[in-house]
Amino acid sequence: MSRTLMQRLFEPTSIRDMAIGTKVIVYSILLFWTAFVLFPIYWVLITSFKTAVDVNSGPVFLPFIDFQPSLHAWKELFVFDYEDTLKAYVNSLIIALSSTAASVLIGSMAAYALARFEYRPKFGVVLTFVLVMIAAFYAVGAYGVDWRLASASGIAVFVFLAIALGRYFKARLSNGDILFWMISQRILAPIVVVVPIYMMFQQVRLLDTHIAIILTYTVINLPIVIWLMYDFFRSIPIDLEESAQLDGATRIGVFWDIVLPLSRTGLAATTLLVMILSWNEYLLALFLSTSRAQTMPILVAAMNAGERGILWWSMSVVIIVMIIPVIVLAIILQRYISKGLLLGAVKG
Amino acid sequence: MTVVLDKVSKSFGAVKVLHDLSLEVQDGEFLVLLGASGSGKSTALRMIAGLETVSEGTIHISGRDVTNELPKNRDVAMVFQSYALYPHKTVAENIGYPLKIRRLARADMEAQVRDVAQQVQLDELLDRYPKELSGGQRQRVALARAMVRRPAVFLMDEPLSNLDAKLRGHMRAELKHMQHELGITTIYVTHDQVEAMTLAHRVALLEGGRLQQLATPRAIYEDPENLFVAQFIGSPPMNVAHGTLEGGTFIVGDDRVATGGSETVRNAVIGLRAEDCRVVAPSEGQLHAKLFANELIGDHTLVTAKLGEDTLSIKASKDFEAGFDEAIGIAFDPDKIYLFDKDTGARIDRRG
Amino acid sequence: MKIKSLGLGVASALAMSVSAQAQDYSGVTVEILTRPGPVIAQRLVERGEEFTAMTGAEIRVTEVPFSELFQKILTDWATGTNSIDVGVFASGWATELVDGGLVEPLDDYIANDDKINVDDIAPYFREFNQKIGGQTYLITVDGDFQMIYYRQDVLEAAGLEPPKTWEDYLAVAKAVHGQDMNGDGEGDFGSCMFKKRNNQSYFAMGTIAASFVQTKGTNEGIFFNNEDMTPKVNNEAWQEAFRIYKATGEFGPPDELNHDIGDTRGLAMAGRCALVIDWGDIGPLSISEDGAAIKDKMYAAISPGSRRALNVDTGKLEDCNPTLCPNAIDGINYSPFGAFGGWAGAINAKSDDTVKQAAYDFLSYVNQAEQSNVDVTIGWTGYNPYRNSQLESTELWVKAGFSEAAAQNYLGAIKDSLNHPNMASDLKIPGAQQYTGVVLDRELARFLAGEITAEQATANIEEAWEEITEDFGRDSQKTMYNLSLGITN
Amino acid sequence: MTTTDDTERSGETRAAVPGGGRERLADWLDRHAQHIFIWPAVTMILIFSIFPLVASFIMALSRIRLRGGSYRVRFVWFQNFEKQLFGSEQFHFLGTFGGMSILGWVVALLVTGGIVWWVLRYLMSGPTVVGLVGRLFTWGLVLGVGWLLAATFFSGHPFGTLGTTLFYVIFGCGVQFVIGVGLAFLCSLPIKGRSFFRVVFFVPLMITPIGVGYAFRMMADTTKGPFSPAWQWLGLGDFAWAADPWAARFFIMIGDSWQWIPFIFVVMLAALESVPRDYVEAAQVDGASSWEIFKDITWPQVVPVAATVLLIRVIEAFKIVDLPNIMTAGGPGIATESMTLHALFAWRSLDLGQSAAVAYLLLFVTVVTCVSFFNLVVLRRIRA
Repeated sequence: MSRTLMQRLFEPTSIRDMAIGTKVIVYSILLFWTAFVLFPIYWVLITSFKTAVDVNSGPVFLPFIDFQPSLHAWKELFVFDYEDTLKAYVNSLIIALSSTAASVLIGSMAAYALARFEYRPKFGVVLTFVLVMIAAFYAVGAYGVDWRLASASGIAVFVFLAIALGRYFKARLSNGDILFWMISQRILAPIVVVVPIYMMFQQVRLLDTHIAIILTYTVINLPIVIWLMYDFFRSIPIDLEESAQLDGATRIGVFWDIVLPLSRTGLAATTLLVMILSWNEYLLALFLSTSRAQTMPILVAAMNAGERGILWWSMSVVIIVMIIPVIVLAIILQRYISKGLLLGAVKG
Repeated sequence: MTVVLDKVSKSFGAVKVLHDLSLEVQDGEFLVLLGASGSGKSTALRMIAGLETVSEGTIHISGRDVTNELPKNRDVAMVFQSYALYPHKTVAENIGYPLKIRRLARADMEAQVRDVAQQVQLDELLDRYPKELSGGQRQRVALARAMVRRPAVFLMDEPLSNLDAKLRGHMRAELKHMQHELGITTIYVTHDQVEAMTLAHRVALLEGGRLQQLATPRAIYEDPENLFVAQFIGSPPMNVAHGTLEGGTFIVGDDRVATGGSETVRNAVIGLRAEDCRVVAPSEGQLHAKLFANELIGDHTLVTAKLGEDTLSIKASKDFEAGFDEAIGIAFDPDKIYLFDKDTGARIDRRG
Repeated sequence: MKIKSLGLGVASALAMSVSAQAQDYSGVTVEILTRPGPVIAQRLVERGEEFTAMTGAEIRVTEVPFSELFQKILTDWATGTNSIDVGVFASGWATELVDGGLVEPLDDYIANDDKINVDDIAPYFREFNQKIGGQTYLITVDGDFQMIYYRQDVLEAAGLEPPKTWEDYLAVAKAVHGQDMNGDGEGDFGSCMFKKRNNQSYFAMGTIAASFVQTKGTNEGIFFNNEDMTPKVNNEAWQEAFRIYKATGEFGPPDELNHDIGDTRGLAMAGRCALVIDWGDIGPLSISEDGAAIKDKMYAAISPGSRRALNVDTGKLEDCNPTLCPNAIDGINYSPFGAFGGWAGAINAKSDDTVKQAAYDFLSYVNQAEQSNVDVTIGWTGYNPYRNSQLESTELWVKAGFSEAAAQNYLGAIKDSLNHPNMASDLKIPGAQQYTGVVLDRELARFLAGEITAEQATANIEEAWEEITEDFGRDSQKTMYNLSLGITN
Repeated sequence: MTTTDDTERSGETRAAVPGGGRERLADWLDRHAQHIFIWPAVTMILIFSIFPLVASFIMALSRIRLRGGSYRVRFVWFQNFEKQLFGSEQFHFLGTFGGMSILGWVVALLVTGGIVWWVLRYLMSGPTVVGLVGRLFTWGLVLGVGWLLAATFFSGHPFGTLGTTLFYVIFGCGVQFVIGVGLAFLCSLPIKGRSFFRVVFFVPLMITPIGVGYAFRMMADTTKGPFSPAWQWLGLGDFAWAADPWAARFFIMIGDSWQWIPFIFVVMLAALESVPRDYVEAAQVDGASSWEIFKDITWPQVVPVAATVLLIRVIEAFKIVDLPNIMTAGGPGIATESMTLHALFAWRSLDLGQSAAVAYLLLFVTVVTCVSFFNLVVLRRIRA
């Protein structure tokens, strides 16, 4: 019985050919999942219209029927507190959009470079660089050497060693190694690097600025962009690019006029994904922003006001308001993504 | 506009794919680089275009050293085998792209695109996208895009090989006519000897990364420099028979053929074009062979005969008839033979 | 929101009256960092607007999640980023900042300030909250210690007395648990106590432990032995406190382990709790719009005491006698816990002088009786009474909405606690967050989850505390601990 | 030809050599395009990823205190790691050890046996040095974790943040993968309302994880959440999921799945739909059953995508922090605390050395797991 059911389920033909029982099963699974997906959203939505009493004295489900919706949370956020809300919203928009643009651009460039140029860095030189960097850190940490001095002399030592020893190194790395290295950066949990990044920005007096968060988000999303775009670029016929070069375009012109337009499906999907990630990021923003650059996720977290309990109603408002830009972007990018969302991207 | 290659070499790592290639292409000349795949002809073309770096040697275009020049500054245009049309641009945008890059005024650009499109009969299709065109139309777009900026040199990389046979013949004629009309120096890569013979002012035949011969189609056919050239050109390929040369007499089996020279070469090869031989009675021929097969082609019969280990093809009259394994004689004019050194491949009898 | 507009109205009215002889700070901006939400922060914003109207100084209040607040301030000041001029945070955190020389001493400012009237501030807050090692570093905006709240109506109906000891507490909770207390037909809870990890459960824990541990007065302290800085935690007193804390869960909401202070207050305000341990906030909250269910029904008392107390030498609990419990009343040792110590403002020592003066003037403005006496009566501000003048008469409170009886009870409980000579002080030494917020909190959570026994928990705490003390340096920690308890020698 | 004059004339204009610095700059850029394209990314990764990584390592070897105006760094070598692995934090990171139960021994021996078999099988199959070194890490990790679970979980003792994190990763990703692929399959069937389902199923991905955490905390509240009447009705009114380690972990998994299944769903749906119909039709003509078609035709074609999407998901799952932080703050006890949360708590108490040490341990586990997965599963699938 179950085997025949399986067979029917996997029948890749029209629904009309499916047995009525199969149809019922398929639709009930899909509808159950729809309910599972939508109910929390519905709950957040109605909570944004509830008062404290409605929330705290047991659950109520239907506006106008078992509770009287109130706009107080919306008013509070958009009328009384609109400055703070607006500030965080604008911050989030600036940060998410700029970092998305930057990482898609820089990441695409790197992915293109890896797909089209050949790199053969010497393993020994790379190793030297890492060792010199560790030594410089040790000097700063253990002996209190000024970091500017340490990094300047570090670079000098590295350049000297690279020139002096370079020709003795034989082993070379390839594009594949570089690609793997870049993509593997995504494995890094932000918690590993966030404290040094914090200290770095603090040293250059950039804490709590947009630029600090934008730079950081750009970097954490670079691996994703490189990962997703690399295959897209490889699939573009190289003739097109050579032809454009002969037509007189520079490499950058080729990239801009030919390569990017031809990968817009991938670009659109990547952009959407990266945008979602940076728009929603919390941990890094928590470390790197204090007041001026505070973003929306921090504002959501701040709705947990401790002594007075979580302001569920205000928090719900913020959650809802936070979805809007993502949806707008998704709609804008929709026509490029169509049904190929994220595919090709991860094709391997 | 001349193109001069001076001892150009190319290595990929330890592998040398082009050895000291020297060429001089005259202004307005149509030069075909002919060779089998892997012969280095495409590499040579891409080096002229600047798509590959030059390992050794220099390249001059119009007297200017462009060895290390960027492709875009070489003033060359290229037509690719795949046509390399930009799928996201219309025909007009494709053709106009080189002009757009040069920041031409929009009005000028449009006018020139229309002119060129007219020349290649594309003026009805300017608003279409490449995917909406037939193969031949795409080919014209690629040509038009190369023509629109009147480059010093046209480079063509097997531009006809993606077309079906009938269209290919038609396009070949058009191409030849157009090149004549425009008078632009053209370097054309192909593996098809018919294309090479029909299109070229001169053919450069490459093999194994080495230039085998550079000459007019007629010369290359009638006066091949070595065994490879002789066998590469012509359909069917030149017949060869292995033997020895003793004081100007070529000995193969029991046959002795006087060659008019006086060389002695232990491993020698005699070459004969199929159309230069005649099938005669065994007693009348200079060479004696066994008939292997005969095929009626239409205007003639192609006779295949066995001479020892070697196989010879001979064009006979369409009325020729004979049985299998019958002994036949092969007669030829002694002036029409070619002699090669089997070990070096060099021509022996070419003394002029 | 209604309460906010009310607040603004009050604020602007007051602004008119005090704007007479203010200094001109045009162009000066004071950056304040504090916790988020209406609590604490919102009132600072409103008072800031008034202050701007008066002096021209711009007051910018930034809010970060509570759990990140201290790190933000410490790193900002310690690393020299100095984007913050004033931190408004728990007074207990200040020691570490003062230790690093990061906080501006305020005695000189106070000496030149004729309006702050520090003598009006209750002694505990004046001496222990605002001062570190005898120097004033902080300006209190909120007085914090924990009390017990009980549903007068529920207890009366059941014929029960408000609990005096923790045994009573459990008995009362048991007796009324499951009754419907807010008339919605559902059973409600005998006791509500926040127990969520990484929130503030260790404060409630301190309140329970204090009455078992500390008997000899505020100077004794409940966390460490002030002779040699050994932890005073691996003993029967703390273990008993652990068990009581867990036992209250039987009469609480089922998922109490996941309730933070906010959840507990939400339940209390919805009228679902008979007994609650909390700061002074519940009183004013009960007269707010959301507190309708408990208005004039939630009474307060000094937090429960104990008939047994710790013998420090043996580590055992012994019955109280006059030697062991010199401060006991009727044989019961009370020790109200100054949990958290209250919100207070500290000024960055590295800020510009003008900014510092403006910052001080602003903190003083918020602290002054004229402002604070209004603020402490409004529940949502999170400000609790800390001035004598706020406790002397019920007039303010009745005006704010209390019934006379409720006001008297509320103020009585506060006075009982505040004037108690055995009030227990919160831990105020460098690393306090690590000692309590991390180690104590974590072991408590594991104990509540049933992973370990009370004995294991206290032993783990002792070990981890010793490690932290070694880390920070035993001698300096001992000095700081003694200073925080007002012992100077 | 009339046009010849035109082209001739404009040809001259075009042939004119454009001079000036601008053109030289463009040429310079073009010649160095190889470097210009890649160096922004390399530089940024070096500064914001590699540099902090090294700094973090130094921190993990130190005690750091913030004092007025500066950091005070004291090197303690591996003390921080020692504390986590053998010292007073052992229960927190690894778990509480006690006597091994019989079940524990069985599991331990099974794991050991499995590894031995794996090692032998690999050694028989012609090993390479790189392959061997890489696998040594994998074997070490599997063996270590296996024994750890045998000594804690299977012996009835609570495990630490390492075990919790691995639970989130292995169990969470597994469930999400199965459901995600299943839903994608259902939506790839030609049924009515497909586009509706695919839009709806995508929505959770757009919601900020922090918001998801709070929303699910609301959902799961047994006194005021939407399901509290159901709880009461089922007689579970006194059941507290937040007090039970496994229930708490389970609830966090539900929230995490709600958010991340859409990701797997979307990618797999695209993959399933891109399988050419010809193959399926050809197989149908050959008389294959539907199940065989899915098993032999469709699935093998989407396996590379499936392996990659699972890898991406695993990488992200190791970083889980928002949900446990918000829903339970790591409680009850330390039952739901992930390693990132562990490190975050240490940072909150300004114990930077410990924080970095935990972060590094997380990095180690993540890298070994992901690289093993990539080399042993993804690459193999892609090559196959």
